[in-house]
Amino acid sequence: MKKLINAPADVVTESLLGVEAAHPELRVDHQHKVVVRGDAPRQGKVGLVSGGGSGHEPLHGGFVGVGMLDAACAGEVFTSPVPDQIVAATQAVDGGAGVLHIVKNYTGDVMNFEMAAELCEGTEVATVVTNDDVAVQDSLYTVGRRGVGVTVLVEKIAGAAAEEGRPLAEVAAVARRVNDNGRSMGMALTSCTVPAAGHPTFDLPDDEMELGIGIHGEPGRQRVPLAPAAQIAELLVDPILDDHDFRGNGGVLAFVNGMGGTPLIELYLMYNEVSHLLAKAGVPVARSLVGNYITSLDMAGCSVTILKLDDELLRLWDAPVSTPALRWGV
Amino acid sequence: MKKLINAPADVVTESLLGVEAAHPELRVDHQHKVVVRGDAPRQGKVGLVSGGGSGHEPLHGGFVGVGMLDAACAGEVFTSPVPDQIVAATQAVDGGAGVLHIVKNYTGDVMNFEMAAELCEGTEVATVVTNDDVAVQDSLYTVGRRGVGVTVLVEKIAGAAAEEGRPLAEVAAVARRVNDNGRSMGMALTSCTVPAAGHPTFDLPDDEMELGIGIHGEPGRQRVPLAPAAQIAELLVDPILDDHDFRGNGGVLAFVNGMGGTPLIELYLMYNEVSHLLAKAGVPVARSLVGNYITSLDMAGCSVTILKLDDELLRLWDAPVSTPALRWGV
Amino acid sequence: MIDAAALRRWLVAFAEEVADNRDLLTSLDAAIGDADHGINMDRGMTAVVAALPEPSADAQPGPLLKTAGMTLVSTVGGASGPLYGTLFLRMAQAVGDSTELAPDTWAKALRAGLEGVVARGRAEAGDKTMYDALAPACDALEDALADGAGLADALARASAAADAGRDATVPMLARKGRASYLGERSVGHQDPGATSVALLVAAAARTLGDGA
Amino acid sequence: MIDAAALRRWLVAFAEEVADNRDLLTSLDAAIGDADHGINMDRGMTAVVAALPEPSADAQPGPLLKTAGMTLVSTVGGASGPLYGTLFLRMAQAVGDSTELAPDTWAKALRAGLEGVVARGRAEAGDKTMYDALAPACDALEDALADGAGLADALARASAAADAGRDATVPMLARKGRASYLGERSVGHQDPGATSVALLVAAAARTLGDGA
Ligand SMILES: Nc1ncnc2c1ncn2[C@@H]1O[C@H](COP(=O)(O)OP(=O)(O)O)[C@@H](O)[C@H]1O
Ligand SMILES: Nc1ncnc2c1ncn2[C@@H]1O[C@H](COP(=O)(O)OP(=O)(O)O)[C@@H](O)[C@H]1O
Ligand SMILES: [Mg+2]
Ligand SMILES: [Mg+2]
Ligand SMILES: [Mg+2]
Ligand SMILES: [Mg+2]
Repeated sequence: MKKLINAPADVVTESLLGVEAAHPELRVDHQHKVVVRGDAPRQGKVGLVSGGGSGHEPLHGGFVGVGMLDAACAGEVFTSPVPDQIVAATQAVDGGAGVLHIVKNYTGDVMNFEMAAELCEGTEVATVVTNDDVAVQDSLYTVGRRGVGVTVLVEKIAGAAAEEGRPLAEVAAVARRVNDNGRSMGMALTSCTVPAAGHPTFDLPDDEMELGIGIHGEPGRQRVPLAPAAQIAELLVDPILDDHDFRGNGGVLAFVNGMGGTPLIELYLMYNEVSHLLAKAGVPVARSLVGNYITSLDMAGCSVTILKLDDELLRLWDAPVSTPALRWGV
Repeated sequence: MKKLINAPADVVTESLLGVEAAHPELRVDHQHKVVVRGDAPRQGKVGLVSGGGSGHEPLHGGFVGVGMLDAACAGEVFTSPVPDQIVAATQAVDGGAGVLHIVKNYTGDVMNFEMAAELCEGTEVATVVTNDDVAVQDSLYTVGRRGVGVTVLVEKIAGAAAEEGRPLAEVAAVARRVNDNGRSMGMALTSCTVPAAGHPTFDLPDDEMELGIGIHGEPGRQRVPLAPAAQIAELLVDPILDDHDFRGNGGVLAFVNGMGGTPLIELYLMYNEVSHLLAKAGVPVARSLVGNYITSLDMAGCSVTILKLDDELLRLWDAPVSTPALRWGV
Repeated sequence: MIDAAALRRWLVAFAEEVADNRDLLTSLDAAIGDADHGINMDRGMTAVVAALPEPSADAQPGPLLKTAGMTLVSTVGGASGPLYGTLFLRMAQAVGDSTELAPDTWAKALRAGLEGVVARGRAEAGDKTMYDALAPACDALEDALADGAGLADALARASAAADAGRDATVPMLARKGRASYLGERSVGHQDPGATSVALLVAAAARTLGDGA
Repeated sequence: MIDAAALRRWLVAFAEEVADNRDLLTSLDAAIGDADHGINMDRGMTAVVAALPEPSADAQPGPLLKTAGMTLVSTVGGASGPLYGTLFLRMAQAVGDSTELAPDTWAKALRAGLEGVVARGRAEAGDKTMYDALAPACDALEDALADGAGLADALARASAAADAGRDATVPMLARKGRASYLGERSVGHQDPGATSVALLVAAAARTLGDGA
């Protein structure tokens, strides 16, 4: 394993020390591994709390700031945070208007946030669970789809709604609308290496790739032969377009996300392919996002997220945001 | 080779198509592989042109926009642009106040920009060559140090000076002051793979790392045993502090840069180590930057750049900037 | 009768089993999950052992199980944290403030733990989860005690049932937890949580049997 | 005498040599540079061949060499683009509008090319660059012609000198170009630019020799 780390067990703690040192506008509660907006709690504003396993940076800590999250809980690598952390985060950002928990749909995340919400007496908590991954077949008998790329967009857009001073129910409704109108699909060229494990999670021959992966180094739905970018784009975009009707006047937000080990030159090349496919499908692109935003440690690969916009979602997306990883308008 | 690409020969062209599609506020001259600010040329403003081999993204194309570059020329991967490209970029941004060429000190880059400047009749061209890499011993008989991390800071700070409407000589002087007060040092955990080559540039055993690398997959000055982050930070920071006196009232800008394949969680962990070392050396940090800004394709590793600030440099650093990769205050 | 000291031995033995099988549990999770089950359980059980009060005459089973459950909830995270945590918290509730547990009290407590796991995770038989090892263990334990078996014998049968349940997860198609995302690809792999449950029951058989 | 058709054959032969040795040149550059010299030169010479006018009776050496130089400058980039480009542009200047070149005109043109390389890159003998193959080739060519050797023989000696110069770069410590960043680590590797220059001179020996 080759990583810029000290002891594998200290990776999350030490990385949070770096976040604190680099971002004086944020507070870090090291005991609970929670990153908090420096000015939290904001009286009368709905607080936004998210969190999950570490290893997805900048998600979630990099999205704490004006116009986005109020706090983010960092679990161990790929392991959801524990209820104590979530309770601490919730209390730190409760400005009297309630707190929204944004939770990716993984059994562990859902259960830990659930237990935390039960423990947050005196704070009104609403929960939105993201589940945008079309790689997973949804069914009554399973836990359903994973929450992946759309989570970034939910955090941004719900964050803007909260910043406008809207009440908890409305902020939660906006968040759900984003989740309902967003779909994602990802692929991996290589496995990632969990620091505590010390070796790649899976072996992937040089001429194969994993299709339909999540963000925890899980193998995907299918192992298929390595393909050129144009074909990979089709394998990602087609199931997304099949799953939801994205046509409409508002256009879409097209998001090409890197898994952590894939450089920007490739992500822009992928974005070119994705934009062609959307054009061919008659889906106009109103906004775009290209970069490493929800990652899987050092995995090479990418995911595509498409979000159907309406006037309100577009306005909230464009609203000012100032976080370490997403910043504009302010 | 596992990359999100089509034909290796088309990587740069297709990635620029993606940049164009994702950033309607920029123009792309595909014939010359030049990314230009949408509103260029700005009458009366000094134009800033940079460029170099591709594979360092977001450098340089990702830094085109308000408050930073007016145009960036993309060469083939790791190969400096040719004079035609540089001439086209220079002409596209010449608003009558002259154009500053920001050139990293590599023989190829310097010679191609030199030939281009000779060809730019009718445009006043000034050139600033960055050479901040302390890994390279400077001497009268050699080509001197490489330009690496400080280039990002020169582009930002000189860009802000140009945006203020200052004349070419002043903008060039500011750029030189940044270069003179900045020092960098980098290391690699893995080699990168040039698309046209198809295999890693060098082999690096699992228990070794390269120290004193540049940004083109060149081997470093030394191959040393793999070390924990704390020790790597010392190996990078010590030679920087030995090379320049960074103490002073203005503090420094501390920049931990990823080489492309190293995720943010590790870069923040490195930043923590770097900030400790600076504190120990009595060097106060006024600003920081952590992320993948000047990369070497998919190489895992990082570099550290320290820039000594004064009131003016600090003000120009804080000034609004709006580019794909660096954005604040606007 | 099972007292607090015996329960403590059980948890310590389980912690040792988990530590010894850390890599196995993690690599099982690598195949169909996210390669952290061994790491998670080891972190949690190490914390549990550290949190357990030194053996003392007045120690009680309930508080001891509650400490274990709370510690797991607070240190493990992921799916196994709330699930194992709930298992022990519900056992603690079930034993109340008894100072010694008769075999059938212990069996009832384990059943309550299982019900807690179901309440939290909504797993059903055949979903390829820890349920598939824990439910057969509860059943076998109760059946054995009902048959008049001694505790040692009953626990041995429970452990054998947990092992069989664990093995039976191999051909299952996962419908809960991370493995469910793999669909058909989850078939042919042993569930990590069922594997750690088998260790838990085996540890009980080794440490609680002589309390009969 | 060397006419435009012969020069064209030379450039085509060089392009072939470069294509055949693309991987060698790139891997030499991987050791002490950035692994692109073969790729760069192949891209450039492919463009040069595409840009050369079809052989015709009225083709002139000067414009042909100028096209080659301009094309290299416009397509190669890196260090070798301006350097090889300048080499051919200076050769073009040196031959002016002659329609056929006597051996010593050609030798003078090559010398002018070498001076252009030096003017652009400021390399000196022993810096471990293409200079270290090109300068000995120029010297050997001039000496041979001064000795009264025929063109074929003189070019063969120039080619041998270029090869020897190329080999002599192995023990050198680089002081120019990317290899200089390696300091001591550059010792023990053959310079890629000197290697491509040896191919250039060898191609000349194969294609221009019969023009004597
Ligand atoms: N809904 C559920 N009910 C019961 N057990 C579950 C459920 N979901 C997951 N599990 C168990 O949890 C195990 C995985 O635990 P672990 O790897 O520690 O957590 P995570 O999946 O969050 O990484 C699975 O092997 C499975 O036995
Ligand atoms: N200043 C110089 N003068 C002469 N030749 C040089 C100089 N710098 C570099 N070279 C030659 O250029 C070669 C490298 O070319 P190439 O790899 O194509 O360019 P780059 O170094 O820009 O990647 C070196 O092997 C060396 O022979
Ligand atoms: Mg996990
Ligand atoms: Mg190069
Ligand atoms: Mg797991
Ligand atoms: Mg090179």
